[in-house]
Amino acid sequence: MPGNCSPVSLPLATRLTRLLARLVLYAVLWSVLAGLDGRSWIIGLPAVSAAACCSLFFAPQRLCPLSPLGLLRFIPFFLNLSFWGGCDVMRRALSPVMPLNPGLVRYQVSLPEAPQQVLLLNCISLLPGTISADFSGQCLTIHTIDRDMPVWSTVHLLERRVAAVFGLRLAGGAP
Amino acid sequence: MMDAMGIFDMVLALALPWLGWRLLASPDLFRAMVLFISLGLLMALTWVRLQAPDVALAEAAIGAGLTGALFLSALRRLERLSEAERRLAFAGKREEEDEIPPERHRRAKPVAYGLALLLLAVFVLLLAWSLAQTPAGGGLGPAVGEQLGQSGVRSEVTAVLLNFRGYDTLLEVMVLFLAALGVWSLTRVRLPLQDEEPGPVLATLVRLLAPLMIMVAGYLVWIGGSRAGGAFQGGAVLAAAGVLLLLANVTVVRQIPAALLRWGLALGPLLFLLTAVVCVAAGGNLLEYPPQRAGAWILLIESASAVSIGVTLAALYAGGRPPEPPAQDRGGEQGPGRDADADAGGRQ
Amino acid sequence: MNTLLFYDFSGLALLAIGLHGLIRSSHPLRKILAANLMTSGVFLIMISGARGTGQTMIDPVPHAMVLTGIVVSVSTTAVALVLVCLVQETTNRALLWQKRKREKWGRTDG
Amino acid sequence: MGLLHNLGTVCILLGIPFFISGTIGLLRFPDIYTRLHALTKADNVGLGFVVLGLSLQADGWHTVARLLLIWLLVLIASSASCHLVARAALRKKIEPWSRP
Repeated sequence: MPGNCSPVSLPLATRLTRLLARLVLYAVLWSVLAGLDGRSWIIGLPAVSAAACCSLFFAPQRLCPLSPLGLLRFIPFFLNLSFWGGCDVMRRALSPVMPLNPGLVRYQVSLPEAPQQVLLLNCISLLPGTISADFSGQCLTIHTIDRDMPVWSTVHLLERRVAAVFGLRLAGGAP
Repeated sequence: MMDAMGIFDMVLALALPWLGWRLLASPDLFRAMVLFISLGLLMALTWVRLQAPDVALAEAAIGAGLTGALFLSALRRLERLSEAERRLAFAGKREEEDEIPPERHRRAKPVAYGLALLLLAVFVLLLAWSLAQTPAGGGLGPAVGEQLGQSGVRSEVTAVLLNFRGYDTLLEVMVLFLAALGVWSLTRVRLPLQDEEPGPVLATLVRLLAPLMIMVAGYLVWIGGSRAGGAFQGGAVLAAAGVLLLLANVTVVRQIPAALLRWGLALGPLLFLLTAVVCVAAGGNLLEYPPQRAGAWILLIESASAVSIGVTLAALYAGGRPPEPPAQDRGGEQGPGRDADADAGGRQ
Repeated sequence: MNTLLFYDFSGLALLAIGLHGLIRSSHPLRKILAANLMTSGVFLIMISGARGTGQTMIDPVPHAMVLTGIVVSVSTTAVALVLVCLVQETTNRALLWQKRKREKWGRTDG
Repeated sequence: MGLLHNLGTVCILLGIPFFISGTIGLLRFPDIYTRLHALTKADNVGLGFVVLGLSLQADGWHTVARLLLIWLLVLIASSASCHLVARAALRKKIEPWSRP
């Protein structure tokens, strides 16, 4: 939950680094939004610092470092899957007989931290044939549009990829 | 010209009243409100077609989004109340016959209907009359275009809002402030607004979006000087961030000191009023900025108003004054009244 | 020129429907919705007039007024909604429930 | 420039069928969950194509970055709201439709 933990207990150096990283990130974002006009920083500077402070305030206490290589490999994987997700829905919606066979599937998530889980949950909703419907404890309820699809193996593959984004290796195996 | 876009215009112009009719005729209030939100979005599309991008932004953010959220939360509150009442009735309390008898209702109908028709006819006549009175080729467009150079901004709408007709906007900010005062003096907000846990997805979404919304609000205020945007749109985005925080049941929101909220509420109106007074004191008219500094003044007022509008709209969504702090004793309770009085006194 | 007239009439129709609903509907929330429809209609007439008057130039004054109007209408709506909730709380009358029961057999304008 | 522009137009036109099929799915599908499928996925791909086409036609990195930001935000918002709607529906005990 955001805000439940205040970042007070972290050492000062870590907090400063995190603040600095956020300042740089939001400054880049501001220059994307407002262009390279120097005068825009009259508003930009307060906005960037407010956004950075707000973001730091809500940041989770434990760090979840990203792995750049994993992220780079995740993007094409995700784009490909979400494209096929769109095509799949288009086929079902336009076909006269509407091949639907929906149902609920449960899946045990082994990702440990909230940001990773949320990334998984959000990506599942864009995959072909699945949306994440509920999540409590480590148990994920998935609504699938076609029960004959290999839901479990797709989600498992996605989970390993998400873990790779955060530089983790999951112990893979059968359910 | 009249081909594709003309047909689009016609469909859009027909869809608006049709949606309005469906909305009022639907027996289910929840459905009516969803239809209202979609009507607001279609209105935003209409503003774009009518070359009013500023209005389109404001309509999409405030007219559709925020008003819809207000309606939905009010409906939820009413339903929760009536649920409690129903339980009470079933528990053995005899319900009283306080319903308006249907006969009286039916008898009142033709009168009301006739009155509506009469009012409508009068209005149509007035409108036709005033449209006929409008001088041909008139409008204030050319006049605004001429004076735009010395307004300090490059966007016509912002120039009208904050320079040429600044007193309108001043009064309007005051209306917003008064609305917040009214709501605050009526009830106290009951947090959390949601009964159930928000869940990790909503929590992460809020964490991600709240800083981005602050950035976008700043961008809208900045871009208001030259293109579509401004204090209202920026303030609406800030308010949306506030609504999101309230919905996600973030604990930080509950810990914001009430004094800070009050200052946020009053910042825009106070600064606006101060500017107006300073302008008069410097020998000009109300809100007649010095021409060289006009741009800076407008930017200052706009940023302050954006913050205030954001806080005000979020407070209106919360629907009451901040809850009592749990740790402190009654000292905090005296505060709001005194401060509000001071603000009201300062305005007169 | 034609398309402008569409929007004029559309705004007028919205206004009429809103007025009708404001008087005829029994539930306060529906009344507030109807009032919002009326303001939308007025805004539509104003903006469509702003485009119509000048052939080349848009009149920005009505745009600014409508912007102001949108904010004023949301604040009045908010106060009205809080008042409705308060009325229900203080009179302890299950407004929604009873009205809904009546609407089931009393509706003729749907 | 001309080639890129035409390529962009093709991409935008490619996006339209996705939007249309998403809307058709919204109207045809039987229950709230399957409708969420239609809305989230098809619209996301459609918007991706439109953003791709507009980026090909854009006149600088600046516009491209802004368009990508828009797409990313819509992606996050739509998938998150899809999850939230489905979650609320499940908690309200709305049974998913299943083929009889």
